[in-house]
Amino acid sequence: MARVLLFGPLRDLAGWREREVEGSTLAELRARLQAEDAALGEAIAGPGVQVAVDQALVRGEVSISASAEVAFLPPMSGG
Amino acid sequence: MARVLLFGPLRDLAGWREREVEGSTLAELRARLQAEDAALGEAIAGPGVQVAVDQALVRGEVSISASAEVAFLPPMSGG
Amino acid sequence: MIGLTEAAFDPGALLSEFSLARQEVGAIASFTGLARAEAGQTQVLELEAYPGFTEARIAKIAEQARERFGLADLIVLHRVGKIGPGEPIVFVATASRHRRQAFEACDFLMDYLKSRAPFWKKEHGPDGARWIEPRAQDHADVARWEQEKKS
Amino acid sequence: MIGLTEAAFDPGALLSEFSLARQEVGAIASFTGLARAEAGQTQVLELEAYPGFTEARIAKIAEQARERFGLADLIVLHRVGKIGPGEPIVFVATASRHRRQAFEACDFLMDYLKSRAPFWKKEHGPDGARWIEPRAQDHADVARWEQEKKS
Repeated sequence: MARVLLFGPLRDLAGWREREVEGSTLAELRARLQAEDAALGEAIAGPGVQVAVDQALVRGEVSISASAEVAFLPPMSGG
Repeated sequence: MARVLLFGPLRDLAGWREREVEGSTLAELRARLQAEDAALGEAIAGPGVQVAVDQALVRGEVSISASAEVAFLPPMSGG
Repeated sequence: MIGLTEAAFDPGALLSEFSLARQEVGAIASFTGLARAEAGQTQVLELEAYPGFTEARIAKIAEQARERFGLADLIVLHRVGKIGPGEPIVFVATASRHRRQAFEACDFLMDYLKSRAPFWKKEHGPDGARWIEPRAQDHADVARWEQEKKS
Repeated sequence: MIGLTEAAFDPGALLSEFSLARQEVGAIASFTGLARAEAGQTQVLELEAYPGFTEARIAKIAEQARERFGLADLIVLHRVGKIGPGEPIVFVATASRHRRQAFEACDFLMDYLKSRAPFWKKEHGPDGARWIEPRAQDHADVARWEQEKKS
Protein backbone atom coordinates (compact mmCIF):
# COMPACT_ATOMS: atom_id res chain seq x y z
CA MET A 1 0.00 0.00 0.00
CA ALA A 2 1.33 3.42 -0.92
CA ARG A 3 0.09 6.92 -1.37
CA VAL A 4 0.49 7.66 -5.07
CA LEU A 5 0.78 11.28 -6.26
CA LEU A 6 0.40 12.46 -9.85
CA PHE A 7 1.57 15.81 -11.17
CA GLY A 8 1.01 18.01 -14.18
CA PRO A 9 -0.40 16.34 -17.28
CA LEU A 10 -0.50 12.93 -15.50
CA ARG A 11 -3.03 14.32 -13.06
CA ASP A 12 -5.23 15.62 -15.87
CA LEU A 13 -4.96 12.30 -17.70
CA ALA A 14 -5.91 10.22 -14.64
CA GLY A 15 -8.50 12.62 -13.29
CA TRP A 16 -7.05 12.36 -9.78
CA ARG A 17 -4.11 13.74 -7.90
CA GLU A 18 -3.60 11.43 -4.94
CA ARG A 19 -4.73 7.90 -4.11
CA GLU A 20 -3.91 4.86 -2.02
CA VAL A 21 -2.71 2.03 -4.27
CA GLU A 22 -1.92 -1.58 -3.30
CA GLY A 23 1.58 -2.90 -3.90
CA SER A 24 4.85 -3.63 -2.11
CA THR A 25 7.13 -2.90 -5.05
CA LEU A 26 7.14 -0.18 -7.66
CA ALA A 27 6.42 -2.84 -10.30
CA GLU A 28 3.30 -3.92 -8.41
CA LEU A 29 2.09 -0.32 -8.16
CA ARG A 30 2.64 0.18 -11.89
CA ALA A 31 0.79 -3.06 -12.70
CA ARG A 32 -2.12 -2.08 -10.48
CA LEU A 33 -2.39 1.37 -12.06
CA GLN A 34 -2.09 -0.16 -15.56
CA ALA A 35 -4.88 -2.60 -14.81
CA GLU A 36 -7.19 0.16 -13.65
CA ASP A 37 -6.31 2.74 -16.31
CA ALA A 38 -4.26 1.56 -19.29
CA ALA A 39 -3.63 5.12 -20.55
CA LEU A 40 -2.24 6.15 -17.18
CA GLY A 41 -0.17 2.95 -16.94
CA GLU A 42 1.41 3.77 -20.27
CA ALA A 43 1.92 7.44 -19.43
CA ILE A 44 3.78 6.77 -16.17
CA ALA A 45 6.09 4.40 -18.04
CA GLY A 46 6.73 7.05 -20.69
CA PRO A 47 9.99 8.84 -21.45
CA GLY A 48 10.98 11.55 -19.03
CA VAL A 49 8.65 10.45 -16.25
CA GLN A 50 10.65 10.27 -13.02
CA VAL A 51 9.63 8.50 -9.84
CA ALA A 52 10.17 9.79 -6.31
CA VAL A 53 9.69 7.56 -3.29
CA ASP A 54 9.33 9.53 -0.08
CA GLN A 55 10.50 12.62 -1.96
CA ALA A 56 13.74 11.03 -3.21
CA LEU A 57 14.15 10.19 -6.90
CA VAL A 58 14.60 6.47 -7.58
CA ARG A 59 15.63 4.58 -10.68
CA GLY A 60 14.58 1.07 -11.65
CA GLU A 61 12.90 -1.33 -9.29
CA VAL A 62 12.42 -0.59 -5.59
CA SER A 63 10.36 -1.98 -2.79
CA ILE A 64 7.68 0.21 -1.29
CA SER A 65 6.95 0.41 2.42
CA ALA A 66 3.37 0.44 3.63
CA SER A 67 3.36 4.18 4.34
CA ALA A 68 5.42 5.28 1.34
CA GLU A 69 4.63 8.31 -0.79
CA VAL A 70 5.23 7.49 -4.45
CA ALA A 71 5.17 10.39 -6.90
CA PHE A 72 5.15 10.15 -10.68
CA LEU A 73 6.76 13.30 -12.10
CA PRO A 74 6.28 14.07 -15.79
CA PRO A 75 8.89 16.27 -17.52
CA MET A 76 9.19 19.41 -15.46
CA SER A 77 8.41 22.70 -17.10
CA GLY A 78 10.60 24.81 -14.85
CA GLY A 79 9.44 27.86 -12.96
CA MET B 1 34.36 86.32 -18.28
CA ALA B 2 33.15 82.79 -17.54
CA ARG B 3 31.78 80.83 -14.64
CA VAL B 4 34.44 78.23 -13.85
CA LEU B 5 33.48 75.02 -12.06
CA LEU B 6 35.89 72.60 -10.41
CA PHE B 7 35.07 69.02 -9.47
CA GLY B 8 36.48 66.28 -7.28
CA PRO B 9 40.13 66.61 -6.28
CA LEU B 10 40.48 69.89 -8.25
CA ARG B 11 37.98 71.52 -5.94
CA ASP B 12 39.89 70.37 -2.86
CA LEU B 13 43.17 71.57 -4.37
CA ALA B 14 41.81 75.04 -5.23
CA GLY B 15 39.69 75.46 -2.14
CA TRP B 16 36.72 76.63 -4.21
CA ARG B 17 34.09 75.10 -6.38
CA GLU B 18 32.77 77.90 -8.56
CA ARG B 19 34.10 81.35 -9.53
CA GLU B 20 33.88 84.03 -12.16
CA VAL B 21 37.15 84.18 -14.12
CA GLU B 22 38.18 86.73 -16.79
CA GLY B 23 38.99 85.47 -20.26
CA SER B 24 37.52 85.17 -23.74
CA THR B 25 39.33 81.99 -24.70
CA LEU B 26 40.07 78.78 -22.82
CA ALA B 27 43.78 79.64 -23.00
CA GLU B 28 43.13 82.98 -21.29
CA LEU B 29 41.14 81.30 -18.53
CA ARG B 30 43.91 78.77 -18.00
CA ALA B 31 46.53 81.54 -17.86
CA ARG B 32 44.49 83.55 -15.37
CA LEU B 33 43.99 80.53 -13.12
CA GLN B 34 47.70 79.64 -13.42
CA ALA B 35 48.70 83.16 -12.42
CA GLU B 36 46.51 83.09 -9.33
CA ASP B 37 47.27 79.52 -8.27
CA ALA B 38 50.15 77.71 -9.95
CA ALA B 39 49.24 74.33 -8.47
CA LEU B 40 45.72 74.59 -9.82
CA GLY B 41 46.98 75.80 -13.21
CA GLU B 42 49.15 72.72 -13.44
CA ALA B 43 46.45 70.37 -12.23
CA ILE B 44 43.85 71.50 -14.79
CA ALA B 45 46.42 70.95 -17.54
CA GLY B 46 47.15 67.46 -16.20
CA PRO B 47 46.47 64.14 -17.91
CA GLY B 48 42.89 63.00 -17.90
CA VAL B 49 41.40 66.39 -17.05
CA GLN B 50 38.56 67.08 -19.48
CA VAL B 51 36.96 70.44 -20.15
CA ALA B 52 33.27 71.05 -20.69
CA VAL B 53 31.97 74.36 -22.01
CA ASP B 54 28.25 74.83 -21.39
CA GLN B 55 28.06 71.14 -20.47
CA ALA B 56 29.61 69.88 -23.72
CA LEU B 57 33.10 68.38 -23.73
CA VAL B 58 35.62 70.35 -25.80
CA ARG B 59 39.11 69.53 -26.98
CA GLY B 60 41.93 72.00 -27.66
CA GLU B 61 41.40 75.72 -27.91
CA VAL B 62 37.95 77.32 -27.89
CA SER B 63 36.59 80.80 -27.43
CA ILE B 64 34.47 81.45 -24.39
CA SER B 65 31.33 83.58 -24.44
CA ALA B 66 30.70 86.04 -21.64
CA SER B 67 28.11 83.88 -19.92
CA ALA B 68 29.79 80.52 -20.50
CA GLU B 69 30.04 77.78 -17.89
CA VAL B 70 33.48 76.17 -18.06
CA ALA B 71 33.99 72.99 -16.06
CA PHE B 72 37.29 71.22 -15.38
CA LEU B 73 36.61 67.51 -14.90
CA PRO B 74 39.33 65.38 -13.35
CA PRO B 75 39.34 61.63 -14.09
CA MET B 76 35.89 60.36 -13.20
CA SER B 77 35.58 57.70 -10.57
CA GLY B 78 32.32 56.24 -11.81
CA GLY B 79 29.24 55.73 -9.71
CA MET C 1 15.02 32.32 2.31
CA ILE C 2 13.49 29.84 -0.07
CA GLY C 3 9.76 29.52 -0.39
CA LEU C 4 6.66 28.79 -2.40
CA THR C 5 3.56 30.91 -2.06
CA GLU C 6 0.01 30.71 -3.36
CA ALA C 7 -0.55 34.40 -2.61
CA ALA C 8 0.39 37.27 -4.90
CA PHE C 9 3.50 39.09 -3.66
CA ASP C 10 5.29 42.39 -4.18
CA PRO C 11 8.91 41.94 -5.32
CA GLY C 12 9.72 45.42 -4.05
CA ALA C 13 8.72 44.56 -0.49
CA LEU C 14 11.08 41.57 -0.63
CA LEU C 15 13.92 43.71 -2.00
CA SER C 16 13.38 46.37 0.67
CA GLU C 17 13.81 43.83 3.42
CA PHE C 18 16.66 42.02 1.67
CA SER C 19 18.69 45.21 1.24
CA LEU C 20 18.31 46.48 4.82
CA ALA C 21 21.11 46.51 7.39
CA ARG C 22 23.85 45.28 5.07
CA GLN C 23 27.30 46.39 6.15
CA GLU C 24 29.70 44.51 3.90
CA VAL C 25 27.48 43.63 0.97
CA GLY C 26 28.17 46.00 -1.89
CA ALA C 27 25.95 44.38 -4.47
CA ILE C 28 22.40 43.09 -4.67
CA ALA C 29 21.05 41.73 -7.94
CA SER C 30 17.43 40.74 -8.31
CA PHE C 31 15.20 39.17 -10.89
CA THR C 32 11.42 39.25 -11.08
CA GLY C 33 9.60 37.03 -13.53
CA LEU C 34 6.13 38.23 -14.46
CA ALA C 35 3.30 36.41 -16.21
CA ARG C 36 2.90 37.88 -19.68
CA ALA C 37 -0.56 38.47 -21.10
CA GLU C 38 0.67 37.43 -24.59
CA ALA C 39 -1.87 39.79 -26.10
CA GLY C 40 -4.76 37.97 -24.46
CA GLN C 41 -3.51 34.50 -25.41
CA THR C 42 -2.66 33.69 -21.81
CA GLN C 43 -5.43 34.53 -19.41
CA VAL C 44 -4.15 32.59 -16.45
CA LEU C 45 -0.98 30.66 -15.77
CA GLU C 46 -1.22 27.71 -13.40
CA LEU C 47 1.87 26.45 -11.66
CA GLU C 48 1.99 23.21 -9.77
CA ALA C 49 4.77 22.18 -7.41
CA TYR C 50 5.43 19.08 -5.33
CA PRO C 51 5.42 20.58 -1.84
CA GLY C 52 8.54 19.66 0.10
CA PHE C 53 10.26 18.09 -2.89
CA THR C 54 10.19 21.32 -4.92
CA GLU C 55 11.60 23.46 -2.10
CA ALA C 56 14.31 20.85 -1.42
CA ARG C 57 15.36 20.92 -5.08
CA ILE C 58 15.43 24.71 -5.10
CA ALA C 59 17.47 24.68 -1.89
CA LYS C 60 20.01 22.43 -3.61
CA ILE C 61 20.26 24.82 -6.58
CA ALA C 62 20.60 27.73 -4.13
CA GLU C 63 23.39 25.96 -2.26
CA GLN C 64 25.28 25.50 -5.53
CA ALA C 65 24.90 29.21 -6.32
CA ARG C 66 25.97 30.23 -2.83
CA GLU C 67 29.18 28.22 -3.04
CA ARG C 68 30.02 28.88 -6.66
CA PHE C 69 29.64 32.66 -6.41
CA GLY C 70 30.51 33.17 -2.74
CA LEU C 71 27.17 34.78 -1.95
CA ALA C 72 26.54 36.47 1.37
CA ASP C 73 22.80 35.81 1.10
CA LEU C 74 20.03 34.93 -1.32
CA ILE C 75 16.29 34.72 -1.60
CA VAL C 76 14.07 32.68 -3.90
CA LEU C 77 10.31 33.05 -3.73
CA HIS C 78 8.17 31.19 -6.25
CA ARG C 79 4.48 31.54 -6.79
CA VAL C 80 2.31 28.44 -7.27
CA GLY C 81 -1.35 28.10 -8.20
CA LYS C 82 -3.23 30.41 -10.56
CA ILE C 83 -1.41 33.55 -11.66
CA GLY C 84 -2.95 36.39 -13.65
CA PRO C 85 -1.22 38.43 -16.37
CA GLY C 86 1.27 40.95 -14.99
CA GLU C 87 1.60 39.18 -11.64
CA PRO C 88 5.02 38.17 -10.32
CA ILE C 89 5.81 34.46 -10.69
CA VAL C 90 9.28 34.34 -9.22
CA PHE C 91 11.61 36.64 -7.30
CA VAL C 92 15.30 35.93 -6.86
CA ALA C 93 17.80 38.20 -5.11
CA THR C 94 21.49 37.65 -4.46
CA ALA C 95 23.86 39.59 -2.23
CA SER C 96 27.62 39.64 -2.53
CA ARG C 97 30.62 41.86 -2.03
CA HIS C 98 31.03 42.78 -5.69
CA ARG C 99 28.52 43.07 -8.50
CA ARG C 100 29.88 40.45 -10.90
CA GLN C 101 29.14 37.60 -8.49
CA ALA C 102 25.70 38.95 -7.60
CA PHE C 103 24.70 39.24 -11.27
CA GLU C 104 26.08 35.85 -12.25
CA ALA C 105 24.50 34.08 -9.31
CA CYS C 106 21.10 35.63 -10.06
CA ASP C 107 21.38 34.64 -13.72
CA PHE C 108 22.51 31.10 -12.73
CA LEU C 109 19.63 30.69 -10.27
CA MET C 110 17.06 31.76 -12.85
CA ASP C 111 18.49 29.47 -15.53
CA TYR C 112 18.31 26.50 -13.16
CA LEU C 113 14.88 27.42 -11.84
CA LYS C 114 13.52 27.75 -15.38
CA SER C 115 14.76 24.37 -16.54
CA ARG C 116 15.51 22.17 -13.53
CA ALA C 117 13.07 23.11 -10.80
CA PRO C 118 10.13 20.74 -10.26
CA PHE C 119 7.20 22.80 -11.54
CA TRP C 120 4.48 21.94 -14.01
CA LYS C 121 3.01 24.83 -15.86
CA LYS C 122 -0.34 25.14 -17.59
CA GLU C 123 -1.46 28.06 -19.71
CA HIS C 124 -5.16 28.85 -19.79
CA GLY C 125 -6.05 30.82 -22.92
CA PRO C 126 -9.12 31.59 -24.99
CA ASP C 127 -8.78 28.20 -26.74
CA GLY C 128 -8.46 26.13 -23.58
CA ALA C 129 -5.54 24.99 -21.46
CA ARG C 130 -2.22 23.37 -22.32
CA TRP C 131 0.73 22.08 -20.32
CA ILE C 132 4.00 23.64 -21.33
CA GLU C 133 7.61 22.48 -21.28
CA PRO C 134 10.85 24.46 -21.05
CA ARG C 135 11.77 26.35 -24.23
CA ALA C 136 14.87 25.21 -26.13
CA GLN C 137 16.34 28.54 -25.01
CA ASP C 138 15.96 27.51 -21.37
CA HIS C 139 17.96 24.35 -21.98
CA ALA C 140 20.62 26.31 -23.84
CA ASP C 141 20.80 28.85 -21.01
CA VAL C 142 21.41 26.26 -18.33
CA ALA C 143 24.00 24.46 -20.49
CA ARG C 144 26.21 27.60 -20.37
CA TRP C 145 26.97 27.02 -16.69
CA GLU C 146 27.82 23.39 -17.20
CA GLN C 147 30.24 24.13 -20.01
CA GLU C 148 31.89 26.86 -17.97
CA LYS C 149 32.39 24.47 -15.10
CA LYS C 150 34.11 21.90 -17.30
CA SER C 151 36.47 24.37 -18.97
CA MET D 1 13.41 57.41 -15.29
CA ILE D 2 16.90 58.71 -14.75
CA GLY D 3 17.76 60.75 -11.71
CA LEU D 4 20.18 61.89 -9.06
CA THR D 5 19.13 62.26 -5.46
CA GLU D 6 20.73 63.63 -2.31
CA ALA D 7 18.21 61.79 -0.15
CA ALA D 8 18.48 58.18 0.98
CA PHE D 9 16.13 55.92 -0.96
CA ASP D 10 14.61 52.46 -0.70
CA PRO D 11 15.40 50.25 -3.74
CA GLY D 12 12.38 48.10 -2.93
CA ALA D 13 9.96 51.00 -3.25
CA LEU D 14 11.40 51.72 -6.71
CA LEU D 15 11.09 48.06 -7.73
CA SER D 16 7.50 47.88 -6.49
CA GLU D 17 6.49 50.76 -8.71
CA PHE D 18 8.58 49.59 -11.66
CA SER D 19 7.03 46.12 -11.65
CA LEU D 20 3.40 47.27 -11.43
CA ALA D 21 0.90 47.05 -14.30
CA ARG D 22 3.20 45.26 -16.74
CA GLN D 23 1.31 43.20 -19.30
CA GLU D 24 3.92 42.07 -21.80
CA VAL D 25 7.10 42.39 -19.77
CA GLY D 26 8.16 38.97 -18.57
CA ALA D 27 11.45 39.96 -17.00
CA ILE D 28 12.70 42.62 -14.62
CA ALA D 29 16.31 42.62 -13.50
CA SER D 30 17.57 45.03 -10.89
CA PHE D 31 20.81 45.99 -9.27
CA THR D 32 21.36 47.85 -6.02
CA GLY D 33 24.82 49.09 -5.11
CA LEU D 34 25.34 49.67 -1.40
CA ALA D 35 28.10 51.52 0.44
CA ARG D 36 30.29 48.98 2.21
CA ALA D 37 31.56 49.69 5.70
CA GLU D 38 34.89 47.99 4.86
CA ALA D 39 35.20 46.95 8.51
CA GLY D 40 35.10 50.57 9.68
CA GLN D 41 37.62 51.79 7.09
CA THR D 42 34.93 53.71 5.24
CA GLN D 43 32.77 55.81 7.49
CA VAL D 44 31.18 57.95 4.82
CA LEU D 45 31.28 57.93 1.05
CA GLU D 46 30.89 61.26 -0.72
CA LEU D 47 29.76 61.36 -4.31
CA GLU D 48 29.89 64.46 -6.42
CA ALA D 49 28.14 64.88 -9.76
CA TYR D 50 27.98 67.71 -12.28
CA PRO D 51 24.26 68.45 -12.25
CA GLY D 52 22.76 68.40 -15.72
CA PHE D 53 25.92 67.04 -17.35
CA THR D 54 25.90 63.85 -15.26
CA GLU D 55 22.23 63.07 -15.95
CA ALA D 56 22.73 63.74 -19.68
CA ARG D 57 25.64 61.30 -19.76
CA ILE D 58 23.64 58.65 -17.93
CA ALA D 59 20.72 59.22 -20.31
CA LYS D 60 23.07 58.53 -23.22
CA ILE D 61 24.26 55.27 -21.62
CA ALA D 62 20.62 54.34 -20.94
CA GLU D 63 19.67 55.02 -24.55
CA GLN D 64 22.44 52.66 -25.70
CA ALA D 65 21.18 49.95 -23.37
CA ARG D 66 17.58 50.44 -24.46
CA GLU D 67 18.46 50.00 -28.12
CA ARG D 68 21.05 47.27 -27.76
CA PHE D 69 18.88 45.02 -25.59
CA GLY D 70 15.42 46.05 -26.82
CA LEU D 71 14.29 47.13 -23.37
CA ALA D 72 10.68 47.97 -22.66
CA ASP D 73 11.69 50.28 -19.81
CA LEU D 74 14.50 51.13 -17.44
CA ILE D 75 15.27 53.12 -14.32
CA VAL D 76 18.54 54.54 -13.02
CA LEU D 77 18.62 56.38 -9.71
CA HIS D 78 21.97 57.50 -8.34
CA ARG D 79 22.66 58.96 -4.95
CA VAL D 80 24.96 61.98 -4.57
CA GLY D 81 26.35 63.69 -1.48
CA LYS D 82 27.29 61.92 1.73
CA ILE D 83 26.35 58.26 2.01
CA GLY D 84 26.67 56.14 5.14
CA PRO D 85 27.68 52.45 5.26
CA GLY D 86 24.90 50.12 4.16
CA GLU D 87 22.99 52.84 2.31
CA PRO D 88 22.04 52.36 -1.34
CA ILE D 89 24.22 54.31 -3.80
CA VAL D 90 22.65 53.27 -7.07
CA PHE D 91 19.57 51.43 -8.27
CA VAL D 92 19.15 50.17 -11.81
CA ALA D 93 16.19 48.18 -13.13
CA THR D 94 15.52 46.92 -16.64
CA ALA D 95 12.35 45.46 -18.10
CA SER D 96 12.15 43.28 -21.19
CA ARG D 97 10.21 40.42 -22.69
CA HIS D 98 12.75 37.73 -21.82
CA ARG D 99 15.22 37.46 -18.99
CA ARG D 100 18.49 37.30 -20.95
CA GLN D 101 18.06 40.86 -22.26
CA ALA D 102 16.98 42.21 -18.87
CA PHE D 103 20.03 40.71 -17.14
CA GLU D 104 22.50 41.79 -19.80
CA ALA D 105 21.14 45.32 -19.96
CA CYS D 106 21.34 45.69 -16.19
CA ASP D 107 24.90 44.38 -16.17
CA PHE D 108 25.82 46.69 -19.09
CA LEU D 109 24.30 49.73 -17.38
CA MET D 110 26.19 49.08 -14.16
CA ASP D 111 29.50 48.54 -15.97
CA TYR D 112 29.11 51.85 -17.79
CA LEU D 113 27.90 53.70 -14.71
CA LYS D 114 30.86 52.42 -12.68
CA SER D 115 33.49 53.48 -15.18
CA ARG D 116 32.05 56.09 -17.53
CA ALA D 117 29.54 58.13 -15.58
CA PRO D 118 30.69 61.57 -14.39
CA PHE D 119 31.01 61.09 -10.65
CA TRP D 120 33.84 61.84 -8.28
CA LYS D 121 34.03 59.73 -5.21
CA LYS D 122 35.68 60.43 -1.87
CA GLU D 123 36.04 57.97 0.96
CA HIS D 124 36.09 59.34 4.49
CA GLY D 125 37.76 56.89 6.86
CA PRO D 126 39.43 56.97 10.25
CA ASP D 127 42.67 58.19 8.63
CA GLY D 128 41.09 61.03 6.67
CA ALA D 129 39.59 61.33 3.21
CA ARG D 130 40.80 60.25 -0.21
CA TRP D 131 39.48 60.57 -3.74
CA ILE D 132 39.12 57.27 -5.53
CA GLU D 133 39.29 56.18 -9.15
CA PRO D 134 37.67 53.22 -10.93
CA ARG D 135 39.21 49.84 -10.12
CA ALA D 136 41.05 48.00 -12.89
CA GLN D 137 38.17 45.52 -12.68
CA ASP D 138 35.71 48.26 -13.62
CA HIS D 139 37.69 49.05 -16.76
CA ALA D 140 37.89 45.35 -17.63
CA ASP D 141 34.15 44.96 -17.09
CA VAL D 142 33.21 47.75 -19.46
CA ALA D 143 35.68 46.51 -22.08
CA ARG D 144 33.66 43.28 -22.39
CA TRP D 145 30.79 45.11 -24.08
CA GLU D 146 33.05 46.90 -26.51
CA GLN D 147 34.75 43.68 -27.60
CA GLU D 148 31.39 41.95 -28.04
CA LYS D 149 30.19 44.79 -30.24
CA LYS D 150 33.20 44.51 -32.53
CA SER D 151 33.00 40.74 -32.96
